[in-house]
Amino acid sequence: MKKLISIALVLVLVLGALAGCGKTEPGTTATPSADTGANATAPAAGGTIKIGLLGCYTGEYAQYGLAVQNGALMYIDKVNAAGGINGKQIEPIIYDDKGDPTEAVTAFNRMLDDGVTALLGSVLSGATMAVVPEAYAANLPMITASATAAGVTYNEDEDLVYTNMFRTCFIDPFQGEKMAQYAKDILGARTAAAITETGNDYAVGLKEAFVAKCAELGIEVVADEGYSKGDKDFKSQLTNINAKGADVIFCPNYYEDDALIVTQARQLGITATFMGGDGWAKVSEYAKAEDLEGSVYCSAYAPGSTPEIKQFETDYAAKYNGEVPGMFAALGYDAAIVLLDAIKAAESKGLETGSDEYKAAVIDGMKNTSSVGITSAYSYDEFNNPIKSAVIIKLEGGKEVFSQMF
Amino acid sequence: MIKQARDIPTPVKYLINLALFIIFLVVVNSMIASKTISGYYTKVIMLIGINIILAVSLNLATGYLGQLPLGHAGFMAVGAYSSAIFMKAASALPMFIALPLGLMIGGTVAGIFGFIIGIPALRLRGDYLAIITLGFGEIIRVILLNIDSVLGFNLTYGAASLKNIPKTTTFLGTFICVFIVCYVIHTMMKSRHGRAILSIRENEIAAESCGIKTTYYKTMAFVMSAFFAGVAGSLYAGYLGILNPSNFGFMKSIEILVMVVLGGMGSMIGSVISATVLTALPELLRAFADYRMVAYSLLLIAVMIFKPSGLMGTYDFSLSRLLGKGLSRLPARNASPARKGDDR
Amino acid sequence: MSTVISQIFNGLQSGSVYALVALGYSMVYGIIMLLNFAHGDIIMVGAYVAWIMIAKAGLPPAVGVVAAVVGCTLLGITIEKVAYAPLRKSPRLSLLITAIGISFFLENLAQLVMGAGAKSMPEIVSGPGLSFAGANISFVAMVTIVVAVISMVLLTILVQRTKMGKAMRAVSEDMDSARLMGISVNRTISFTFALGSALAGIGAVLYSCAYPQASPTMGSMLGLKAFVAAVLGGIGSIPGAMIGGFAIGLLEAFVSAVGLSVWKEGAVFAILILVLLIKPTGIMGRVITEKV
Amino acid sequence: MPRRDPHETLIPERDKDKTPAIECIGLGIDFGGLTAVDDFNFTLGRTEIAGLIGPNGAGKTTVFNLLTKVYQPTRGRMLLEGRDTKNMTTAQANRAGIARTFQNIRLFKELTVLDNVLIGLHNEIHVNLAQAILRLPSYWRCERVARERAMDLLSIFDMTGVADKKAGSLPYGAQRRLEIVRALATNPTLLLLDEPAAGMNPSETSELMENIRKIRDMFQISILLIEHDMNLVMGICEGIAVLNYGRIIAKGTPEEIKSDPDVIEAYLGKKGH
Repeated sequence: MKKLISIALVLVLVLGALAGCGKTEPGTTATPSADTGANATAPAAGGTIKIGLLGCYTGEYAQYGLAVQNGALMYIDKVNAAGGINGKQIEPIIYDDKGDPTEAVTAFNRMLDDGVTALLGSVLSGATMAVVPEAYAANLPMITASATAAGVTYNEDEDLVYTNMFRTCFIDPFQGEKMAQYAKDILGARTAAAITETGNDYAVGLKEAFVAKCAELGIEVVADEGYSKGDKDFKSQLTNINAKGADVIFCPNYYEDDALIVTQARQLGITATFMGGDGWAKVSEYAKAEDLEGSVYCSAYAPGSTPEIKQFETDYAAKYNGEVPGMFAALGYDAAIVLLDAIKAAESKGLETGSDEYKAAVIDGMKNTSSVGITSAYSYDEFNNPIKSAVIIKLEGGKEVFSQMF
Repeated sequence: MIKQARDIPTPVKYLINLALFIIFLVVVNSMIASKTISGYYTKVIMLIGINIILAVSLNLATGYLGQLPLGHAGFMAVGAYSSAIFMKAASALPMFIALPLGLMIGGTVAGIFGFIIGIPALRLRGDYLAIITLGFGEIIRVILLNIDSVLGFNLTYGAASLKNIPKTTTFLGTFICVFIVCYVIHTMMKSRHGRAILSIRENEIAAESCGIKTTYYKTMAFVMSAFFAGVAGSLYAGYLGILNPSNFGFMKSIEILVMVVLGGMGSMIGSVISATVLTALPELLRAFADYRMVAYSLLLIAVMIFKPSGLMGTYDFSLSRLLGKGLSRLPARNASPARKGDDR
Repeated sequence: MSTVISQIFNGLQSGSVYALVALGYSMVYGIIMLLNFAHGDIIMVGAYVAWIMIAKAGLPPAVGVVAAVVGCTLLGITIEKVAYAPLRKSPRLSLLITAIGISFFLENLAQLVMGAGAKSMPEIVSGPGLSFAGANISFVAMVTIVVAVISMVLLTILVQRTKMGKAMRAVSEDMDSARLMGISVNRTISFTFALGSALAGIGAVLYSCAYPQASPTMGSMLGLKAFVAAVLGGIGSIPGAMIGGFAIGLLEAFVSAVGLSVWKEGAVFAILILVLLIKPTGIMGRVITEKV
Repeated sequence: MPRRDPHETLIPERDKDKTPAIECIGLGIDFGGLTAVDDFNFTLGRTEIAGLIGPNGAGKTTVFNLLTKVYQPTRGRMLLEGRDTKNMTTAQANRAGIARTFQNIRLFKELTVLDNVLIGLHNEIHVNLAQAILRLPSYWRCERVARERAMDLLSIFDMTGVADKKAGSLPYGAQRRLEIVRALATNPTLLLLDEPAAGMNPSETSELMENIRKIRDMFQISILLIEHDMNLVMGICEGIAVLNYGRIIAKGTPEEIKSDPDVIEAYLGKKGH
């Protein structure tokens, strides 16, 4: 009897597996999740250009992944609605990697099987860095909207630039250095402290660049505190910082933690100015206005600062149930612009879609891009990192307000 | 007489198993080489192999020894990092030396950690052992994250990930390891050493009173389990090319445990099947990714309530027995009783 | 000096939450020898309940607080009835894995239903902070410590003085004998879960006051640390859980205070290992020997 | 209390010239202030069958646990064939020649009957890990010999037919017999049986009595048994020690014990109350 049950259970599992298999036969691409709102676009007579969208669309970091996806799909849909590129529709092939490098690699290989021409992704640096070497080997054009680690485009061990890899976001060191410079030039800080999540490569990357730049600028870093993922109590670290008395506190983590840190710091009577990186976006929803007042962070996106951005915000809200786009959505949109512009260039050369020369042409197109995104105009340096200036956002009256370009 | 007929050393059986395995390797490998099996499927198959080693090695400690270590991912991490650091440094060595050496280093370092952790941990029983291994697993992760700041030079690169590890793991390498690990565990379990390990699971006091050095065998099984987890970690490092401590947390340990439990604690074939299914299933069910983890946990609870022994129980599968039934009249291996009727 | 006092209060505040959560672990372990891995996630559910009531439905904070405690209690009883009760005669390993499964399930369900990002919790209590020997102690910190201590005192009275408390102690001493003495074992176990989960509910509210966010994974690290606290104090012992909770809170504060905040988590687990090796039964735990 | 000469009792004439199988001198153990066994002086000769009786809670099983080193004695010494067993573990005591069965049966329930016996033969099989994994001829040879020996041992109790059954699936009496076989497989010089007849019917019990004698004669070992079935105890034991409140209150032949007033009091309670 028991044996029968177990056999039945095994059968169910296997059948489930087979059923899943049938659903994802090559040729039928994964359907975008319902909330992305990417309405299936009718394939035009001219065929399609397949673009992979890879990122953490479920799991702990899904909010970032989905924002990038929404932004990118918005532009892709716009291009498709306008007749596609060279009469060809763009077909997004969307796979989730949950932010896990292992899943990213398998999903990426699945995309290769599906015959993608280019890849927009992944979202987190770890997952992206796992995919890049394989994409480089296949010379597949790749652009990320949010993977900020320096190692994404550059292999320091072999002094090798991944020539196929581009991004629309800043790199970690850039933001850290910018904020150190800002602390010196604008805030006139003489001492600084830092508090970072030690397990988070993004936070650590920003912090290290900040600390190094501070040393260069003559700002004394009096405290360098860390915490672990999942920590909610930072008062012990903040008490230390308070005892050392820093002018500015660099806090380059994700906004949920940053909000708690600022709130607890104010409870302890710390009055220093808080500074952060682009992970701060949306922080105003998580902490009280008076606690945040005067804090600054650098970002690639200043909400409502230009007519283009205002248009983007309106369109985005119309498409996604009134949601307000953040930096990730904007950069996703920009990444799609840069990538599709390069594809346009390749198409105009009359190359066969998806061929190796075609992909090389797309990469070439991105390298020499002159695309103008909503956050900035793009051009790339020798490491394929975008040359653009940072936006400084200031917290004023509980609002995240564009302060200046820096 | 029946017994003897069954237990005659039959090198033939081993040769058949080996031949079948080699055929499997050659066929799949040539399919991969000819792109009949695409890069994607190759990756999934390699992951399945790595997960099989992880599940089978944990099964040694959980299913056979009857302990519940919750820090298996820690051993995997130690193996992965040590082998990755070696492989990066040893790029000058020819591959046929560097690769096996890297695997051995990964396994050995993990085994040493298993020994260091096992000696104190195995003094405790049941829940306490689970807790202490959980603690050790987390400490390993914290150390990997922060060791560079203590040492003052870059070893693990902490949160920034250990990158650009030579991607040496191939289908062939993975499955040769799978075969060796399964073979070693299988043959050990069918010897006095294996029986001693099982007796500890069944009743430690009785085992002790049968003259079995329980501490010795517990440590041995634990170290072996850690060693193979380290080998799996090494393969994983060479598979992915990038390592981050956060990928080896408590959750990873639980993931491996789920494979073992669903397969049936104490059943190697159960571990192999569930590692295969649980690796392939999420890939196949990409469309339902949202519900995947919820379904996972419900499955785990349901199995525990309705079939606590796992899908395969403690049933162990023997290829040659299957062969014996189907193809030839070879006597079955000793895993299950031979009935009188079979003994013609 | 003021820094030292601040750090002590920091430790006491987080320690009192750990202690409340550790009590739940300890009581459940005492009665059915189960490491209820899902306990931390009950807190997470409690926090979401409070968030839905206060932020979504716009009800007054007091309603949210009550709802969180009641919600946690009901959830605890349900989990016991659905998942643990059928396994009472099974090996402990099965029970433990089921608990892990429940924990997994609650976390993933929350992620699915509520989304991965954190929800911002509106203020539940507010008041003036206290300045003490140059150290700032926030109102929330004081409330947290006071409420936690009161809860623990009430719990101790409940367990020591009431009939149900006696039944709990009897069942944890010897389930079969207790049954023979006419104690309803099932009811007692349910009551224990209800009590432990209610404490988790209080813990959830205090946690939400101090750290005003609800996220799907908030319970896992909290649970793990509270669990370490329970083991440190002696799992199964109520005063032990309190001592352990405060000890872990203070340990974390002092590890950070000496500038080793990076190693805080490592220190907690190192303490766990040391305790298990030196005195596996913890500070207040009883020795349970196997009868041969 | 004057120390008695441990040699004076319970050692048959025929064994006087040999080292006793076991010799306990003032053995005692406390559990957290509670004295469970005290001043346990006991000597058992070679090939002797002796009984340890006493009311429930008298400390009989504790004595077994002391003899098998499950507990380390708080005081006193214990000599096994003249060797001091100080600091020995249970496993070492077993290898030194003590095997036992358990009051609450402790078989390896999920394993086959044959495997249970093979585990008893653990230290009789001389195969190292490498030989086992590489499946060298020595492995096959040793395994074959061990299996043959296990079947021989099972045949004592006529259990060869159930060799492939799970131990846990056997009826109660058969489980008790299997425990004895497993203990014998460890090649002991002293066999401790903890209530071997518990739960057996009279015919099974008398069969067991026969078998205990048979075992002693076949293996030339000493046997010490705890038993409540007085027919069995009086029927096969050559010497009996009576334990009450952790102390030996009487020692002697079955006849002497039957008429000992202390023993009668311990079993029936003090008269005149």
